[in-house]
Amino acid sequence: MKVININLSYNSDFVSQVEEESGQKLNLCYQCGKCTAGCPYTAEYDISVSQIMRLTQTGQKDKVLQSKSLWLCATCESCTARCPNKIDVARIMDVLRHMARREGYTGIRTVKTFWDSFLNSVRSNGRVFEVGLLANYISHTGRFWTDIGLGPKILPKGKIHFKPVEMKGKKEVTKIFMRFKQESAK
Amino acid sequence: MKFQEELKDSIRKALPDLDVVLGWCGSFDPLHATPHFIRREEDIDKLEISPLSVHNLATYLPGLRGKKVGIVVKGCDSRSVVELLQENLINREDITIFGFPCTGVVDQAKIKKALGHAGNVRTCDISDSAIVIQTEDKAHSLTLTQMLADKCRTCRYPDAIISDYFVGDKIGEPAPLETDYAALEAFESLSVPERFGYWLKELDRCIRCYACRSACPLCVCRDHCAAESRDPHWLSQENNVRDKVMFQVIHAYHMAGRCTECGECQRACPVDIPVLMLKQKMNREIRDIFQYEAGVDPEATPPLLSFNMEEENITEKEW
Amino acid sequence: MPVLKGKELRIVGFLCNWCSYGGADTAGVGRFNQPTDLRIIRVPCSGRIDPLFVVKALMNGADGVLVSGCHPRDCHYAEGNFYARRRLEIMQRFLPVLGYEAERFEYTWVSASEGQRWQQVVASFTDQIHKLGPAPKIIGPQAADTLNQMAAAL
Amino acid sequence: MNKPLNYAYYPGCSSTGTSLEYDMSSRAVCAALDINLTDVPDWSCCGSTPAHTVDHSLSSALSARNLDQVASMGLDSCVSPCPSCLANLKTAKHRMEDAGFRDKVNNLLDKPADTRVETKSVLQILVEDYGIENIRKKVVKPLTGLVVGAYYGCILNRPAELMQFDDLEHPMAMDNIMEALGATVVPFPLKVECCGASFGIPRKDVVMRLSGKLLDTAHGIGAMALVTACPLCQMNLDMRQNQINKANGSKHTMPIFYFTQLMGLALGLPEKELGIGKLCVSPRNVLDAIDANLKEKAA
Amino acid sequence: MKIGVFVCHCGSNIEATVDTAAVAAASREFPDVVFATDTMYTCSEPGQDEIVAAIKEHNLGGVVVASCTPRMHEQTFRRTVERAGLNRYLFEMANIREHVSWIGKDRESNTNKSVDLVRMATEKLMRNRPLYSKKFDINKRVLVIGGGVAGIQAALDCADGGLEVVMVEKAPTIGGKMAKLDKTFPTVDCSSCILGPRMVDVAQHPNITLYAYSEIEEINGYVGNFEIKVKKKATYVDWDSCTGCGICMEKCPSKKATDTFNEGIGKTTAINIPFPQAIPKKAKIDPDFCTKIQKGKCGVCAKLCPSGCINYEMQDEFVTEKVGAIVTATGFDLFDWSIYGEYGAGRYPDVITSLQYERMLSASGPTGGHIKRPSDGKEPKNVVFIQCVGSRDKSVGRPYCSGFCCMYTAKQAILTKDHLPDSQSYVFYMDIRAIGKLYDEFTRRAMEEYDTKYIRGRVSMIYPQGDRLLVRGADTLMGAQVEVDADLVVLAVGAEAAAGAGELAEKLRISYDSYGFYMEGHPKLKPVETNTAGVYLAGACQGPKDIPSSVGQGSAAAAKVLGLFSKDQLESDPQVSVVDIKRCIGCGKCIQTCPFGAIKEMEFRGMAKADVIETICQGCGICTSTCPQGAVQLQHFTDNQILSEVNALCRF
Repeated sequence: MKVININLSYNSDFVSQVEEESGQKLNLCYQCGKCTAGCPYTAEYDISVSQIMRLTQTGQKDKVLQSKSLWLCATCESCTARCPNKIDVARIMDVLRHMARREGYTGIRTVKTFWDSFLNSVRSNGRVFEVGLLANYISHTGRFWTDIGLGPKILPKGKIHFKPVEMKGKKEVTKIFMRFKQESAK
Repeated sequence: MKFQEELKDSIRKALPDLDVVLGWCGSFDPLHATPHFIRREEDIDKLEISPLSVHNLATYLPGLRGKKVGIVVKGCDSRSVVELLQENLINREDITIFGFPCTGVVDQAKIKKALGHAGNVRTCDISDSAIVIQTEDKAHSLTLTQMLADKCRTCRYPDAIISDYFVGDKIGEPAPLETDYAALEAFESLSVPERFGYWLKELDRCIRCYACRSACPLCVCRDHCAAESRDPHWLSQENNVRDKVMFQVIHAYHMAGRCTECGECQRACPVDIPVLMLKQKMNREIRDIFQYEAGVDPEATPPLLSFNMEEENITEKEW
Repeated sequence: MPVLKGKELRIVGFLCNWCSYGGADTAGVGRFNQPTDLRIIRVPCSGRIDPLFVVKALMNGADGVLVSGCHPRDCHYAEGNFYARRRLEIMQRFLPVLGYEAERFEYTWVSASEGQRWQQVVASFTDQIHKLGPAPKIIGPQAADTLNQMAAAL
Repeated sequence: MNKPLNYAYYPGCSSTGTSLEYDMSSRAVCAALDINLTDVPDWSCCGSTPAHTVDHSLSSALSARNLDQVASMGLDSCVSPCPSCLANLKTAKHRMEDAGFRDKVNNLLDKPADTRVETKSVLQILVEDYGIENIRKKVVKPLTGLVVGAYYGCILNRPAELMQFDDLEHPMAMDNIMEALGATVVPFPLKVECCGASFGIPRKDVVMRLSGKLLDTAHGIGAMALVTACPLCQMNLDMRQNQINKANGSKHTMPIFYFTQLMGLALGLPEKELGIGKLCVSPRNVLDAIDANLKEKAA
Repeated sequence: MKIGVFVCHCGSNIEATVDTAAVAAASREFPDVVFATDTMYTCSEPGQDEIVAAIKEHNLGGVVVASCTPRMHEQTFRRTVERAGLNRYLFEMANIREHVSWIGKDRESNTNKSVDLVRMATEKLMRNRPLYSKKFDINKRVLVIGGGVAGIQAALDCADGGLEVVMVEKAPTIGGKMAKLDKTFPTVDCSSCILGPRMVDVAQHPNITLYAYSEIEEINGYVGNFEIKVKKKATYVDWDSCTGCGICMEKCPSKKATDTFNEGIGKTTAINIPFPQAIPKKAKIDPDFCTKIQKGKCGVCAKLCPSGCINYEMQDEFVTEKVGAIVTATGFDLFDWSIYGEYGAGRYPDVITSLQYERMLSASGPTGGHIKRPSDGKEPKNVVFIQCVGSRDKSVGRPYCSGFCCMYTAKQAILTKDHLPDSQSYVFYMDIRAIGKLYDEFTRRAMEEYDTKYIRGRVSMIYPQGDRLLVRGADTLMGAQVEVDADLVVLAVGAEAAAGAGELAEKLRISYDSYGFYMEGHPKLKPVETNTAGVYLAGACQGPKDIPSSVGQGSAAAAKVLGLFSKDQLESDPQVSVVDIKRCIGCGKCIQTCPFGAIKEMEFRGMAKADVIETICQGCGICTSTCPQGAVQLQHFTDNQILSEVNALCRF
């Protein structure tokens, strides 16, 4: 196991950036573990949420941003709801995910691809077009068989449309994405 | 006035039991009245009630404490009496109050302005609607309502609130000619430096004569006014505007919840400083916070001498 | 010594001995850093504070005045702060007619245990006064500024 | 009811697809209770979870566009059946109270958005604005004999400061409605546990585990069915119930209703209007049992 | 007045951020200042001697010390100047430590500010006048409020010291929380064996008058002469004749009354004696459950009572007691944990509080000392203890540590094993706080010898699974989410201020912190005093405390009272209001606003005037700011003194 030099490895810019973007004070965390205790996704995490908090507090940027846990958080907010120090842990997870994205960490490819496909769908249609979303996802992951088994079950229910619903303002929505891209490029 | 004779009769009836009755009579010219101290039966005839009866005679009461005093009051004057009673500054059993329905008194400053430099006044005839003044060169006809004092234009208490004898028919609650505090509100809309500068400019001409204080029926410190005291030593005796403003603030704060806006302070000012506005400001805030008006109920407790655990209209700053 | 030019404004505090003066002490014991503008006058009770002291301070050149007492119901003398609240509120509302911003004067409640709250109050009040800038002055070195400002306004 | 209830209605993307029956039944129930819903004219996606995982200003921009649409309708409150949409719309409104953030979001939009509109869930307006007792009065076909558990999901009332609705750990809104409809409500201990949310596609295993646990628990407390208020929860529990059974070796056949569907039934609305037939796990047995109980009672 | 100024370095406390020599130099320029110096520790013996020497050498008429807060050393320096022959009020302090050096690091600003504060102090000092105390008689009786272990200790120590004691207890029996405990840590000896005899001592002590089931209605007066109105709540039983035989309780048909003593574990009868060792051992009727009182039928107890002491018509009664000092020992209450929805908020019967568990463990408790699950009466196998429920939790407004939960949890885990050898205890904890003699050894024993499994982490959720409870928590040391199947969950519920603590504080005119715990006079030097003379604190009313600390503070409070009463007369504070009869116009506004009724109207040459009764005046100064004439002035805080401070600070 690697020995960590606490002062040399402390990335203060990272800590202040997380605090600024999340509006949370990391020093409030006293490591009681209640977030981990309540997190439904702990079983899937490589680093538990309380340890993410600890690593963030101690400025261990790389270790945090490369964690798969960031991509498995569903923002169910159990952590936020029950934190004895009223830290919005879910928001910190969100912010860490933003940073991971910006720094080019893929985390879990399927999850990232799914979210991207979802947003692609919104960008081009103004709303989510479920079949389109799935197609986009499959084309990026090659996971053809994902939910193919559900087809026969739901096709007859009239829930599946093969054409997106047309909405007038979809260009407005597309423009939101375009402007966002420009802003982020700055 | 229609009820003047009736009033004289009442005074005549009460006088034997009284040391003095305070009223008004004619003065150096037909345009002015002056306070009149009735001690003997023959003094009664000189009594005159008219829109020239501007003085608030309640101012004399605390000084006459211990004597049996009768006093003729307008509605506004009666509020000063109420306030003095409430504050334990006069004894109700020593005071006999003669009330009448007041239709307003004139503001001599307004008349003076309307006449210009007209020389001596020869005659003055006041009807229900007009004042006709004959000066040395010509006759001036002035509309009465325009010559009324500001306080009369907003008056809600034309009848004496408290009286032992009331002559004439009560007016009840009239519709005021103007809403109160309009002038104050206009002043408040000025900028901060304008407001600050205003007082420096206005009070710069104060001569520290303290007529405002002497005219005030509720200024009861007499020989121990903060203005001239060294213990407590609030003010210097220097001729500086800072202490002049400070005196007016002290006066206004000491009047908070007590002032009935009789306007005697301002009327008495020889250099026309609008000192009443400061008291009006206090009063309006007192009214807004405590729904309290001074001089209407002798049993009431003034708001600054009491409290509620929870104050409904005070919102404290959140930090 | 005058206020430190460009650094400080003159802020006067009137604090009751039992709660707020203690709260300011607690803040000191906790080393809760505060701006240095404020000077504290200790009085036994907020009920002792004649609101005219506030005006006197402003007229003598203070830029801000802060009064602090025990929380309502916690007055060491049972009722002092209740009287104070009414009187100070009236004075705060009165100040604008004189040409002082109402925000130059605040009153609040800080208990002896609330060191942090005291720090917060001092910091935000000092900030509030700095945002307003120096109060108009009648006499003294800044009086010329006041007169110029007035001339410009009138 | 004294004054008419009028709301803008934001259906959310899934209402046109996987949660069609939620949309249908919400509209039908509101119509039956004289609650006027007017569709937000040209609504777009709120951004859902994926948007806020990318950036908060993007997420809020997508939501703000819709709030602005509502404001232009002249209505001051908006309802959505979907908790995810609700959370996004409310979060956008709340965060945009900060001037700096507001500018950032408005930068992304065609024109600055008016975001003063309040958003509530369909569940919230039924409970708070319409009232449980008024619902009780409208019941014509009580759900006698239906033993049901109420599952709220994780974000219906989180975070508490923002959502301002119901108990954080033990919400009762649906429990109370079901009780008013005549059903027997069993306290479901995992009311606010997460079902696996949108991981159904990228990480199915997670959903199998989490939703599987919900089904096991519901079965354990003797529930015949679960009632939900969230399209994602319902989809994970209903549409994927077979997948769950396969993955976990369980044999659940538990119908997963939207609470509006059961309300509709109790109000006497036809099954077709409520999209009962669109449920993947057939509720037939359960519904037949209710009918049988009713008949028995009548006899 | 010749003034001397002493600017203290306080070691480096002040000197580090204030140029004290510069402050002294600046002070020399002030009017009347004839001597100024800076000293290392002004409060030390050489420091004080320097003041005395300077007074003599320079013939000083007054002294200013610029150092710490006057709340710390004003008394000290007043005595110093007195030693040099000055009146103690010819002294002022400038607080340049708490209000300057400790709150800012900018030396220039701090020095400048200190000079201002010294100028202010000298200006005020110039207007100070010698003041002299008056002596007044005192009533050497003491009131003890609260009959828990702290109150009992204070009462017995005072009574043994020869004082008459009045004890007021709001519950029907004294004993407080300790009486409910089964065993005590770290000795695991029986709580009632320790406390019981002390309770009996209270009952039998000739110097102690006990009012149980009574509350403080009103407190008037001041140190030496308090007048207390006590409300004796209606018990519906004449306690003078009740013998505590218990027949009424045996036969009472209404058996569903809330059992407060047993923390709601089980029910009791409408007429009951809280527990067999109760002091006083008297019955009392709970009117909410008494059929006779509620419905007018029954009357069984009245029929059976051998001494005929039942009275269904009884009303609350008020008695007045006069005392000279008050010991407040009102203890604490348990945090209402139902705010924790994630722990079931009271939905699950097998999730109980530590104090309920204590009653269950007690042989005289409702289960006879058997550990049984409230839901089904079965013996639990896995018992899970959760610590810090309502402690160290900002989200529920309880950020403080309750101090004793770690210890009692360890004790309960040990007792669980003693009662049920096959059981297994788990403790979820955040940190173990075992700072006391033999305390850490005790918690170690729970782990090492009793095999209690300590898991470091909070619990996020408890929910039923079958007939057991699933406890889901974290083991942060493992970095994992953990689950425990529990048969019984015991919450180590934190302590909070006793219900009604705030209202009592208002009556006592003492202050309390934001959680309702009473404020001591000084956190280090006056741990049992309050800022109100004659009122002392004992036990957990001042903050959570375990038994030894509570007992220690009870004795300390008693020592303070005995010290206070060692003199026959007390000196009044001369900082009182004085009326200037020339200025007074007799309007009575001061009389109207004085909270203490310390101003009376008197007649002077036929005119009404105000007159201050010196021994009643508390020195608040409300009258001074009320009087428009400035006729009534609070000594030492006169208008002129405060104005001089304003003028010193605000120089245009």
